[in-house]
Amino acid sequence: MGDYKFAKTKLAEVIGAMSDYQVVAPVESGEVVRFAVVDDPAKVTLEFSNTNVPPKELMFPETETLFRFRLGGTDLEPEVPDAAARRAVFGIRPCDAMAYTIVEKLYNWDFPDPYFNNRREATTLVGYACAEPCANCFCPSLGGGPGSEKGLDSIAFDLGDTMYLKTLTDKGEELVKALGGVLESAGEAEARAAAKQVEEAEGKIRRSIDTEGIAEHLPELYGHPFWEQFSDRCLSCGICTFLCPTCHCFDIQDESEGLDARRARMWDTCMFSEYSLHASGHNPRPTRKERTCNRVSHKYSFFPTNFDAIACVGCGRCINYCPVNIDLLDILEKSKQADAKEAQDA
Amino acid sequence: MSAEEFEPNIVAFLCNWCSYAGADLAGTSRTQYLPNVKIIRVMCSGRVNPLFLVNALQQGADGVLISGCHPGDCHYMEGNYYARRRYTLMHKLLEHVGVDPGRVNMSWVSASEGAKFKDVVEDTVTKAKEAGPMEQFRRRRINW
Amino acid sequence: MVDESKLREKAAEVLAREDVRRLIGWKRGTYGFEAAPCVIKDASEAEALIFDPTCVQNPASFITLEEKKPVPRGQEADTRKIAVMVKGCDSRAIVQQLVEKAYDRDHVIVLGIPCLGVIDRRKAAALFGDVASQVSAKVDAEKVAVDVGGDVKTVDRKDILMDKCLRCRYPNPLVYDELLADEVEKWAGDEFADVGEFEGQSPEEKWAFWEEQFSKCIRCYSCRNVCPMCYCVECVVTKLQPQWTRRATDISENTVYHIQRAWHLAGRCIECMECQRVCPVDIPIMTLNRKLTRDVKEMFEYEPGVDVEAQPLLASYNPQDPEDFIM
Amino acid sequence: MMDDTNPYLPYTAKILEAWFETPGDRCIKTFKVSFEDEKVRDTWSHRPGQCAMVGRLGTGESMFCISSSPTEEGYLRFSIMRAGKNTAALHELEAGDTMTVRGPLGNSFPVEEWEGKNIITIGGGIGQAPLRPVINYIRANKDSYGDLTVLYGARTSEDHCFKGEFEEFFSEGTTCHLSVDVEEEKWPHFVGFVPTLLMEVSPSPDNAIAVTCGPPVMINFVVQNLEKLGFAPEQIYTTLEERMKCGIGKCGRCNIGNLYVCKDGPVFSYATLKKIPEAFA
Repeated sequence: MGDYKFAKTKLAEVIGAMSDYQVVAPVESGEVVRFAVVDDPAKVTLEFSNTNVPPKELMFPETETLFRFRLGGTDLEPEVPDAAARRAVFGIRPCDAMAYTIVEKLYNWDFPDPYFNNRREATTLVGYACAEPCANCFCPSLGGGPGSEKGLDSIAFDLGDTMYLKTLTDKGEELVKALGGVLESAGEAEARAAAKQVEEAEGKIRRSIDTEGIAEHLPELYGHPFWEQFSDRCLSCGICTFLCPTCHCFDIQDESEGLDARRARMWDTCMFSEYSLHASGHNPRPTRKERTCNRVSHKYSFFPTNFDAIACVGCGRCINYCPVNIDLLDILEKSKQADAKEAQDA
Repeated sequence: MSAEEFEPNIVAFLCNWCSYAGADLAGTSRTQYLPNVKIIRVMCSGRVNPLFLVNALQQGADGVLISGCHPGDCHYMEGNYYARRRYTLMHKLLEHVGVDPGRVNMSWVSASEGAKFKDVVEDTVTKAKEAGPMEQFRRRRINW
Repeated sequence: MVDESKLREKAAEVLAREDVRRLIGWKRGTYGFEAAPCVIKDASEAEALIFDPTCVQNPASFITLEEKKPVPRGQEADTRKIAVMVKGCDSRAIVQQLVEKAYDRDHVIVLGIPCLGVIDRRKAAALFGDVASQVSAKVDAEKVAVDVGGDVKTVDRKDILMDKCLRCRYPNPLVYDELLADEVEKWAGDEFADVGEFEGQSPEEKWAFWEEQFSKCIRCYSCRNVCPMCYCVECVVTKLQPQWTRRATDISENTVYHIQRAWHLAGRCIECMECQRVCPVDIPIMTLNRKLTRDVKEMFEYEPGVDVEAQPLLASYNPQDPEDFIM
Repeated sequence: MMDDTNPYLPYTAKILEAWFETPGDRCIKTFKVSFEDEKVRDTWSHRPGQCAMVGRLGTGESMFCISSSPTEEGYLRFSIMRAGKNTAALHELEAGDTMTVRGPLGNSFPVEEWEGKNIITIGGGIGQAPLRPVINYIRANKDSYGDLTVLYGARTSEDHCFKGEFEEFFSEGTTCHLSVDVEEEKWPHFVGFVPTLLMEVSPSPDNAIAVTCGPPVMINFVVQNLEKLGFAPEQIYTTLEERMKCGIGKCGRCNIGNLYVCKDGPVFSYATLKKIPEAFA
């Protein structure tokens, strides 16, 4: 596809030129950078390693209405997003974009989910390659990388003074066309510089995991005492899962205002004890041990068994933000040393 | 809506033994108090959970009034003392979040103080009018 | 500073006792400025224990976090003690838990560690960037020495220690069975200047601030769960019958969640600042707690977590309590 | 059958009849419902063991097994125990009211595979609800199956679901063993827990299939006892429940291992569950 570039100083102008689209980009608000609909192109920032809250919320919002109704009535008014609407996401990191390619498998088995699918359909993703990976990035171990193109429609590279933009799909090319003449065409030099930057960035990644055999081994470790060295300090909070770009669990609740009501879904997490609690009081995952085991096993075993893809992109958020240093890679390494026989004894 | 037209919604939690009887007395002695107030009778001001108050503000109240027996007169001996501590603090907390201090009010109204009840309601309404409609964290069907 | 080898020795000795089930302390984290709270069950694991200024977490939180499965018929409940290492601020949590009768005093063995301050990860990131290798540190009354992979840098205390440490009034544990080092001298007082400053704003300014902050909240409840004083079995924010707070994340529900959280800590917050530290979206949660702490102190001359014999603030009263707010 | 474009939209169903099966705090109420939309009513089909999300608009939805057999035409039945918020709201409903139904969901009992075999059902408490469609399906297709043996127990005789139907079984000659957990006056049948009743009856594993459902503890012991009687894991079926929100394998909470109870279940053979350690947690 095409190669383009623009001067970094013209970022606001480029964003402004996307007026045919609803533009979503990283914006600073209350000292944190988060993806938001851009009302003022000047507010868009590229000064972030990655956002605290992943852009999974762009396809799967924290809270979203499924349908509306009147209390006492039976008519349902579905609130399905328009697949034909045009939305451009600028500045998404490759790991977060790759996450969409993983969770969309789940959103499409047996019953396609129109909410996720339509949002995805409506969206053109402009990636933003990483030049400076964080301390806990390990994307190459999971098939991604600082310049990974998976799930993206185009990808931008910060080459110092210029931004180099490479389109990858028709959708990406369409967005460039809609920009009019704001972009210049780029050539070999930029492509080479970008490739070099990606290679250097990959070299800076300090953590990794060999995923070989983990999917088969983890289910054998249910109940194994080794989980306790992590679960004993787990707070049962939702940080690791809410901030995970591939965690997709949700709760559904009905809310009303007067007689107007809606059924909505909102992020939920397997780390809360209420998550699997039956109305009878029985809880199949009664302690943090079972819940920790379930979270890790779901990502690295159950999901790959069902979908042939690990539900992790190596963004490192769960490690970075865990308040008690429960380190996913540490768990996985220790799991390799754990003997399945001891799980049966326990 | 201009300030003159704005008629605030006041939710009043009145204790069964004093303030509710006080409001009743105002009624039977034909002392008219402002109709902005919606009364919820509770057994004691000490029974009022601070969540009642926050929830009222969330669901459309522009001001809240909690009223109980005078100190020393509580039917349950000490319920109003607990309530006093609680709401003195809650008032401070809400103020810190940016809720206008005039929205949270507390008073002691005995069964014989029908006229005082009228004044208390008037004060509460005036303060809520000054504060204007409660918009801050009211449930507004955001993203519905 | 506490001698780590002595700390490990003591831990091993306590764990070897028959009436002790587990010990809560800290070990080195897997990267950067991280320490990890750890629960160890065997004296042989005591070797991993550390104490240095990276040990920010409050081990008292983990006493009540443990979920107990029902005891199978015919078996007896394990009633052995829990040993817990605490800094000065952490010990206040234990005092307050005892005040509230969360457990009996002889349920815990408290190993106290006088502390000169712990590192604020956010301040450290501003100074050192994103550090992958494990960091250790030493602190004294003047400076903090940070060891990043053998490269030792000295930093001014105020540039790297948590704000709570800069105004710490209780560097020495208030409750303990054994003190693992000599008591340190108190270096600061607390004038609540930050609270006063915030109060100086108009309601509109205050709300504008909180609206932006609360909008960020993703309701992961880590501030609630990490809090040593939030140990209710069923929390009112997750209760469904009746449902006070909805699960939806919007400014209304988020605000009410934060008001509730702060309110439930009125007269109970022991200022360990864990809630603010753990927040993944950097909400300055302590601003609310500090306001209440200051007001409780001024209005009721009450300070939570300092006196085991005290009555819980809101479960007691004084007929002479201030009532200038009452009409 | 589900709405093709949006699997989250439920259908409205009118309650034809509703009655209490059992008394008490955790009472069970049975609803006989029919869809309001004629098209749905005409095209609806389900298999024994399948489930549906049943709820009330404004309260929510929960997963319940369809307790009527496909051979019972013109209506669906749900037997619901009052336990939480949603079930309490459903219990308020009476004939003429409407509820929402979204389904059919999940897999079903492989009744065709079982043709020619003796079927033993072992139920406890509300666990009889998912077994009822199997029993009625087999009764309606008597010729294709061997002997049907029904074992059912509850805490007391009052706590028995579908009381009247057992009388029918006795009169039509279907082997039926009932039990109560604790001794009571004038109880002509077995006294003891269901797993004990099973050993007492001790059905032969030859050419047989055992289907069980009940509280998790009961299922555990029943399966152990079936194995003692010589049943192979492939001959034992059970139907599970977990907390569910979406019912279509997305919301995540109902997994046991890599299997989702809502879509890969609720019916599992013991041969499958045996391989998943958390299945009986």
